[in-house]
Amino acid sequence: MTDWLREVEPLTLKGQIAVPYTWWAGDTASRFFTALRDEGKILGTRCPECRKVFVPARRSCSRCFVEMDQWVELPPEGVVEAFTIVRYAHPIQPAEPPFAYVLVKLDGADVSFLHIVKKDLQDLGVGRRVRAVFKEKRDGHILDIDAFEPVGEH
Amino acid sequence: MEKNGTPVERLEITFKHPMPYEWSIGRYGSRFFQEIREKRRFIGIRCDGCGSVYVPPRRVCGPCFRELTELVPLSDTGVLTAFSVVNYPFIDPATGELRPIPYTYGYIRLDGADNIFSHLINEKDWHKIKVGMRVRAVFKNPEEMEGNIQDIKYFDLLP
Amino acid sequence: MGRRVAIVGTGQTYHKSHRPDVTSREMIREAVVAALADADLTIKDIDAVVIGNMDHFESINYVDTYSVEGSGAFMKPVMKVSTGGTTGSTVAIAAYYHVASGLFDRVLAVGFEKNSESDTTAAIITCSDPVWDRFSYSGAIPSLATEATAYMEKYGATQEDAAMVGERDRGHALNNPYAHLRRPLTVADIMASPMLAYPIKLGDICPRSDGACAVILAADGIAQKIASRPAWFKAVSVRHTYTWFGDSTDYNKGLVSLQRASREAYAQAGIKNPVEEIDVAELYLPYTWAGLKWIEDLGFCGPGEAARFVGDGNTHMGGKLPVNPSGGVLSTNCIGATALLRVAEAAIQIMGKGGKRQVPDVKTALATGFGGCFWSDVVILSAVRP
Amino acid sequence: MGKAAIVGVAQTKYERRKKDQIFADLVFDVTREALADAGMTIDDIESVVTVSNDFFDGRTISGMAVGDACGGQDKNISTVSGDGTFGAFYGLMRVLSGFRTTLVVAHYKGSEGSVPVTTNGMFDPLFHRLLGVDAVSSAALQANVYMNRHGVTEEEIAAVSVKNHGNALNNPYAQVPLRITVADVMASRKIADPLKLLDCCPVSDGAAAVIIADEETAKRGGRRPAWVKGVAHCCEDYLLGDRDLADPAALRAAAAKAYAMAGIEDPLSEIDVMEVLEPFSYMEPLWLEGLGVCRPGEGASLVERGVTTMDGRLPVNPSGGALSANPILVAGLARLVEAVLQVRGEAGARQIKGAKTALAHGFNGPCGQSHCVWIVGAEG
Repeated sequence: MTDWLREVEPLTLKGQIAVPYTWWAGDTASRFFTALRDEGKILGTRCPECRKVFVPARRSCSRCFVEMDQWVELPPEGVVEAFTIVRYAHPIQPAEPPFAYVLVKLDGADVSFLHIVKKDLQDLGVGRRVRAVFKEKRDGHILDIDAFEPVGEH
Repeated sequence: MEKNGTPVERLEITFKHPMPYEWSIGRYGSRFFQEIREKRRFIGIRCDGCGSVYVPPRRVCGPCFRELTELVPLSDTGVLTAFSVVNYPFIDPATGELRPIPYTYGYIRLDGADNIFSHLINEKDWHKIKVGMRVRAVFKNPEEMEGNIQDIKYFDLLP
Repeated sequence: MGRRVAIVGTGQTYHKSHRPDVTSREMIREAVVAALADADLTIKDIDAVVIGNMDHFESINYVDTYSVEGSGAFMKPVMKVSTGGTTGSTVAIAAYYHVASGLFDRVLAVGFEKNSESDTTAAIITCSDPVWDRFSYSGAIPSLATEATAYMEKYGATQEDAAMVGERDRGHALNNPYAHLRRPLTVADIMASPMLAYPIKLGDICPRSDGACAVILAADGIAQKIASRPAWFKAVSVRHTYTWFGDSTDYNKGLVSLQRASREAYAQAGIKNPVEEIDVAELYLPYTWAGLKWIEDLGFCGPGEAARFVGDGNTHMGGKLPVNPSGGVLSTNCIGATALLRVAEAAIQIMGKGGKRQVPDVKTALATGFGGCFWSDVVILSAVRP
Repeated sequence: MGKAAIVGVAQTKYERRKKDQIFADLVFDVTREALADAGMTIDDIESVVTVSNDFFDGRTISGMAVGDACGGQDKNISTVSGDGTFGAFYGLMRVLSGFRTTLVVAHYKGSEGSVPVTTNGMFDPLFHRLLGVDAVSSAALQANVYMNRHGVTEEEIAAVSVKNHGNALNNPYAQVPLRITVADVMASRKIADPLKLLDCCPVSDGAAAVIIADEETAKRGGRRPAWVKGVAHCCEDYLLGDRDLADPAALRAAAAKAYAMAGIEDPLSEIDVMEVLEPFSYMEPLWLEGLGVCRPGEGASLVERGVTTMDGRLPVNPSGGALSANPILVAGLARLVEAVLQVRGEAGARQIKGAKTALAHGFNGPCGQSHCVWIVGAEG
């Protein structure tokens, strides 16, 4: 290495990429989110081939590669398939740690639904029943469900 | 439930969380900014294969695939090879806000360099700017310098 | 050499300024379904998927894993390649190597972009070097404007000359049901449009589109069974020459990457006289001046001759070497798909499926991709198995 | 598959913060070292594949930054945006298509971006991004499913961390070699249950390169080539809730294909060493189940049974793995580099004696959605 390279104090540049994004929900997810917002309902779709019920609702079944157009209303309750209590913070998280991520198998669905749990974390466990709690003021996005919370006896 | 009927209200999901970065400038680039702060001049780097002088200095010559080590002092003047008075609205990805316009940026061949350096030109009236004009860098005061491209305020057109 | 490879099916969405009715994943699926239908295949027939776009345009990381529902890659190999404006041709070329290697028989290539989901200029600015260029960079238009200025000064070309390219491509787009902008645009219209960065006016540049494109490639022996007239790869060439913006701006040298890539492609394809031997070209021309200067770099005519070459109608439908029967990038520009659309449209011409935009009896078609730091890709397709 | 071999490899030392080097500097270093390793000059390289990710680099067309540094200026070059094992696969395809040689080079600097923010970008824009889920929290969910399904204990998982950090003591390129105990892992700071600090990879900077050559070129070279025996990749469903996170189906499919290509029927007895991508300790046993080394649920006991330790029947991650350095994307290519060094018998203090056949593994996407499996061998 030449001498001048040794003499240099390496600098860094602090910056960011702050492009604002607006994702179109599309007709299928728009219907899912309007039902969430206006009626406090969670909608799924059923595949005409494998008959599985997917939630959140989506337009096509990735496995059968066919469009799904049969809508299914799911109850806001189900069973915890997986959970983790998060103990670190970053700016995109919707809640102050500790909070939990849960995969919830809503009653009647064939796949699990990812969301958060903010309280009664000590009651969480695989197999535990949880229920979605909706926000009072809802805007048509996934956080219209404020969180899930454990229900019933442990 | 029934099948898909009339189109629903079409929603959009917005996401405005900036992505923070701290990019390394590297030894070659850091030396460039150090030179500006201490000596108020540019430096480039010469390839001992093809003889090209590059600014800002970098470690490798693309055509020759050779490591570059020979720093070359350059003056603070050069020739404007191209320019654009930017006068259309766009969002600056560094801020997420509209960039103030108009502003002018130019491609400058610094005296003694073989490639082009791009920076702002201190003139917004495109009638007053011509390709081939000589330009001189205007630096910030050393105490204001932060070791980045904005240590150069802009280039002035020379009469 | 590897196996011979052909395109056996293509699909594309209708292109619009924005597609609020679908997510990008759903939009991808439209193109894939169309390509499968074109080749009369099902998703089960596909051995591997190649996909590309640009992360900061829609803010999606790992678009290969994100798009499985739309691309049909469930329990298949999927690979993401990404090189900016050349992404579409990069995808096509990667799919070509998938098949040529002997490892996969039927491969799906997918490109897409939803420019409506971000500020396109802001997203483009993120391709500049954060330390050196991003502070002053304002997107693609000014560097293209300086290229145009240099060309005009060198050869005395006029703004009207360039506008002929816009009139031609937008005229051709009237024949293409998938094109985004399907209104005629005349030289006078372009001249009267607002100046963005001298000499580029609004009418000189490409739009921003939402859209997706899918292309199916198959190996020798299989391609012939799928398509009655497969579009065989004769040449694939890539020159992503520059790393630094400041090294790529000597416009008097011409578009160096395209000169090099096209000469290599011609050598691979055994082409000596491109104008005589190529029947149609789908060129990535993001603005009108490219339709003059870059056809010189491609050797379609000599330096400074492009204005007359285009003005004499050589590149119009019915001309010696029709350019952009689809309407090209000036009519449709979903960036991650744009260069793949060029390859797809070239294949459509070989396969004789161009409908109103079909050039009669195409045996050899050339497609280009442009992007990055003045980078070029060239693909040459042939009706004849090489 | 036609014959091809890896004839040159290089990697940087992995560090938390390589402040004095830009991406191009890292790539220039490993490119020249890989060329030297192969006994080649840049003129011997006919095609180049770079590996990078625009989110991680904070730059669209992240491959542009390293074009000069990898000698790609007048060559057929492309960029794979994904794990280095996938980039290497594209390099192999190019060689099998007629290029005599392809250089594959990957770079990453975790120190320059925010890993939670950039990995949040892996998740669905409509349904999951606003929940803030990222690589760590999703991995924790997968760990929970896996451990709950099979009754795996946190101590069993911690043993993987102890083994791999210990192996890293033998690897001069590793970032966090550690002499630790299961108790140390158990006592480390909780990150996202059941993951603790020492169950998680560090943030790393680094680069790696491999040169792939056709049969003729490989045989002509001075260096012992590592022959490509089998390679395959496969992707499963996207949304976490759609997947059985305890069953790496895509990995199983990719492994089956790679084994078939390599003529391997029983990986446990026919493969001498494995380098698997395990940024979180639970991933190693889960991936080993997917790779068919053992039955579902048995992966967690492999360390305790001494199967995957340095002196075991099938040593796994002699390098220390991603737990000891995780430059994302590069980490998969580093697994391949390590596999090559093993079959060449040049892995130094981390060498598995007599290793003839080695497996390298990498993945893309949340919780290992898309896996790539390589098998390389000393014999042609």
